[in-house]
Amino acid sequence: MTEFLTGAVGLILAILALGLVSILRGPGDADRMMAAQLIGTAGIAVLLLLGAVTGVPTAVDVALILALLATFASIAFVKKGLSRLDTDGPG
Amino acid sequence: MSIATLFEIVLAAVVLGLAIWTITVSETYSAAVGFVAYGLLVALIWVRLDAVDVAMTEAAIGGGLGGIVLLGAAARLRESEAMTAERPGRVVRLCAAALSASIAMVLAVAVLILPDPAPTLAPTVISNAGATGLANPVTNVLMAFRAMDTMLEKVVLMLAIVGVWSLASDQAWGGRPGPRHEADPNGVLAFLARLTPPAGIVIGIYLLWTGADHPGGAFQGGAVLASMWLLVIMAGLADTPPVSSRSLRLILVAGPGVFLVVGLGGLCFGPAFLAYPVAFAKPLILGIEVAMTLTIAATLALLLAGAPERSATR
Amino acid sequence: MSIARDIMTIVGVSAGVFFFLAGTIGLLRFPDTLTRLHALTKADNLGLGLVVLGLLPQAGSVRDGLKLISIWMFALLAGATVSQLIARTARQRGPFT
Amino acid sequence: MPPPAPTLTTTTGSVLLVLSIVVPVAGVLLAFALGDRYCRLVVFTVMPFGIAIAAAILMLLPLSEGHLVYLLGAWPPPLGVALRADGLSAVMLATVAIVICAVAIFAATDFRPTEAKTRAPFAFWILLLAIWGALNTIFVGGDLFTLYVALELLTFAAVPLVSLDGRAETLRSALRYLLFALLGSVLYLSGTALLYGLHGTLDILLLSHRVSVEPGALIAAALMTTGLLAKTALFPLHLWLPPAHAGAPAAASAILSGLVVKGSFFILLRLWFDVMPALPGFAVPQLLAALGAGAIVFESVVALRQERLKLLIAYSTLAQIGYLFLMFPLAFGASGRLESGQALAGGLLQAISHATAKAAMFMAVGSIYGGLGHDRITGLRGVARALPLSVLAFALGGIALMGLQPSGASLAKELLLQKAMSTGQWWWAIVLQAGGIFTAAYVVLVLAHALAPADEPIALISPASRSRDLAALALALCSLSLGLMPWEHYLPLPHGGALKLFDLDALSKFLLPAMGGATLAILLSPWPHPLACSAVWKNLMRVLGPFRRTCLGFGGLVERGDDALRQWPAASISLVVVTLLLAASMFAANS
Amino acid sequence: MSAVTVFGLCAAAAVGVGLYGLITNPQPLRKIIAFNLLGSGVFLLFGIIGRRGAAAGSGNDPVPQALVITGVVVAFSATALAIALTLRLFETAGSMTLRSRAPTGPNSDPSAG
Repeated sequence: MTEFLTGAVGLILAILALGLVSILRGPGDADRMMAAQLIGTAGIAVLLLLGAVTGVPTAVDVALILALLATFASIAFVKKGLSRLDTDGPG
Repeated sequence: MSIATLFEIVLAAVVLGLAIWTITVSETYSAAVGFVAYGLLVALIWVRLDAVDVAMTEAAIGGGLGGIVLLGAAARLRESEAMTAERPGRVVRLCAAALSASIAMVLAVAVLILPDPAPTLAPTVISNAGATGLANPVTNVLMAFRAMDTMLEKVVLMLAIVGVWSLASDQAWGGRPGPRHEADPNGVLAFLARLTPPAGIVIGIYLLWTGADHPGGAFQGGAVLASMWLLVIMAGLADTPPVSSRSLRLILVAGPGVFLVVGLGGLCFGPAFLAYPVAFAKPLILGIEVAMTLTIAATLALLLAGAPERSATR
Repeated sequence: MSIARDIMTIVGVSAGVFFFLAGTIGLLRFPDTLTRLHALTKADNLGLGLVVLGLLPQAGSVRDGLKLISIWMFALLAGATVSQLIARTARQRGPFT
Repeated sequence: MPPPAPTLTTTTGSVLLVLSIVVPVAGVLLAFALGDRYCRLVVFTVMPFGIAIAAAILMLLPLSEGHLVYLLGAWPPPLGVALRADGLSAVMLATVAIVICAVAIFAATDFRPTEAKTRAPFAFWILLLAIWGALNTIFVGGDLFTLYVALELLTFAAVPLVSLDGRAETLRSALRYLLFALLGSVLYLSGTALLYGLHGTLDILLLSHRVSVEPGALIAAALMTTGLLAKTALFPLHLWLPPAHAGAPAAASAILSGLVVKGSFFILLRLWFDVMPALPGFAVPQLLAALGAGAIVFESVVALRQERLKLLIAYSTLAQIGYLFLMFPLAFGASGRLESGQALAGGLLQAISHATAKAAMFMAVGSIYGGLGHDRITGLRGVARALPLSVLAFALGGIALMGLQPSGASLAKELLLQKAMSTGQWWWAIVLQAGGIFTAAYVVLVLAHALAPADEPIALISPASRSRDLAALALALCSLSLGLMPWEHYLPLPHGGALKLFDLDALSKFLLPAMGGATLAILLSPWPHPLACSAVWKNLMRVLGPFRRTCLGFGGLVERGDDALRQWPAASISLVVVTLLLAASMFAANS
Repeated sequence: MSAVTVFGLCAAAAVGVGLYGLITNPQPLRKIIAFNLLGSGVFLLFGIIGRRGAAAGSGNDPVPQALVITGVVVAFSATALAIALTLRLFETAGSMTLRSRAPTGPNSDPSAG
């Protein structure tokens, strides 16, 4: 069971990496903004599985924080992106 | 090679790849996004290293809030990128690369040749846990054994606030930090900003509470609360408080203040400064942590909001 | 009993991994931002849900199980709203940025 | 088999160490909570307590065999954190208390909170207290990580002081300062990580019993030393200091130049003399002192070429930081260890003299700047008549640094010279003398301009303030009389070797560098000399002219080299190179 | 290869990468990002060391963990302060370079008097 779960963790991680490559390459900001989304789902999946593998139940709490902060980061991404549209100059 | 090791190598490679991308990418905004991703993923390494307390801190403060403050600055400074100074020449870059690589090598060697069995304080920490009544060893170290560092670090946070505020223009002094956020009150953002904070506040308090016996604590809880507050501010549902507000000032000094008072109590009535009487250790520490969580939440949020920019009345 | 639970885990997690993979392939293959966003949020949230479903039998207590489910619910909610925000940004910029 | 760990208990009266940290920190919190209006009041309330605590520690220390220990939370190291004070800490605590108080009196009018202007006073007074608390923590901290936190506290308090007036130029220097200091602290932190990995403790006393010559410890030492050097602004890691110190308000410059750089220097002393005295071998002290010698030569020449007085003093601070590092090879004893003896005492005395004298000089220059509205050397004529007390304070501070007995600097120089002779390292004796001559050069240069009579009486922008001048003067006098203090209770001085005061020999020791300095000032300063119209000068120039032109050319070259070294990539690359050099020379010495 | 080895190398490499960025990137913001990478590498170093010291039912020595938590908070404050300085510098100066071109103002070769 542990091997299976570890394998799944590794796989999701690899998928996550692949997704990050595609997202970060761009072309626009909107694409990059998805990075936090991706981590908010795949990263949490990795954490949850990792918690099950290593028997660290509190990894779930980290996932909780990750979910919250990833959401927050996404909103910050969007907000900053929008604010740059609204105002021409800096600040 | 076991499958676990394979997983670790993949994780390390992803994190390192992100680090290199963050450094080398040409756009600062992209670098900031990359750093947020890096910070959130480093938390996975910390879980793997069985340091869940740090994983939470790194995800919340290091990657999360730290990344976001970088991102905000990158967005504001984007126009300036075109006129920035030239990159150093190829020789300098090569030289820097070689030297950085040698430092990395030296560090790697130093880590790999550390003695076996490794010295550790874990048994000492755990055998002394009875003195505080808390089961989370990290909280014990932070709040009891090395309480001085924690208290001073709270003062560092406060000084950072003083430093950031001191950058205000004289006219804006005493006013509200950051730009005023306007958002459609019926929009998606406002919806999210009404929906998320209740959950976030519960999680923040949960983290503080569970920190006594399980990973978590004032820092992690405070960071979550801070992000929720900022979310409400960004959605335009609330405004940042003016920095001259007395109650705000009191919240900002509450954490180190209570810490100091309890410490002095230990000096007057107990064996030493920052010593807790065994019978009251747990409530005292929790009391300090509650005050600290409030302070940390307010401090982190205000550090992100920046220097006062608008007069208090507007 | 434990075998049944393990099978459920294996099925759930495998399906989850499959959807993550699908989402990422979508990310790599789809031409523009909006379709990529669509691939990412839908497939990945489903993948996360399946992983959570698969892990539920392994959870030690009801409380842990509830925590898992609430994380997924939260991710769903956040994903739904945030992706809409991102899509709006992308549209404001015009299709080519 | 490691030697048994020393027993650790709290000594009586050591609660003073706690108070020395808690009182300023409580002041910071109080000032912040009470708000803009009351900050200054809080500082002046805290001040007497702070002085009393420092004085009490000074008095208590000899009674408790020279060591005070306090276990925080009653947890003994390695689990807990201990505060420790020895003679070094006690004298530094006292120095800081005195300088802070003088600066506070000096700044009382500049930073008076008024209706229109509350931002700068608010920040200044809080940061002043924070610097006090941070420095006290550095002096009594017994744990390398606590020292790290204190060091960060110091940096966070110092950086906003630089950019208090909000001009773009000062913001830029503050940012540079912050970034470079952060680089330094990360290096320091990585070293502590390695030390913890090796020995499972960061307590200084425990580490001193456990550290042995091993690769990990050598690497940690190299990393930590470089980090601290970056924060101390030792040549060539000095890019941040001149603009930061010259751009800050006068009171802030006095603190930054006099005290803040001494914080990281003190940790360096702890590291080398307490934690790992056996590690450096022969080469590292020589390397450190060579960098110091580089600082003396380079930065003194650059200092003499500055037109602005504040920059001149900032550059001379760099030279004097270099001077502090000359003690390392002199402390290297026959046993192959760094010995806490006469050389250490000399170095620390020099640091104290510099702290007091430099603060006084920056304050005096601040008064001159406030009076004239500028601080160009060429526009100083007649200022001695207009602002006699300010110029007097500057002169006394300068003379104290030049080493007129009984100043602390003269005692320090004497101690270091004796040690250089007794260990046969004559080359450092030469550098020591050169350092004295260069110091004399810039003091003489400034005084020559300031004392020159003006063609017409100069109009002051703002009247001279008696309290400000008196604060500077008191500090300068303090530096001048340091040689009379009973150091033998606190510093490892040879007994019976007290200096003879006021003999002919001492006078010549003062006059010779002064003459040399005057010559250097004429040769290296490119600015029109105040005597330029007189006949004597013309005759002199007829003889010296070609020679002076060569010297000026050389000075220009040095300045250009220094400018190149102060660019960010060059400075950060030098940082890495210094790290690797230190590590390599330690490996070579211990293999 | 154990977790300690893999992540130890990763930590050292992160330090190297961060250092390189800090040296070569001209923009202050990029320097700040690089500093954060460098810092996180050093924190990981602590994590490795704590992991090696796992004992008494604790998977990672709690003392280095506590040190890292303190360090993370300090690094965050530093980041926030540095960014506030950068933004303010941009507002006042309108330029983002850290190069100090002669802080003296006119410092060209004055004619010898």
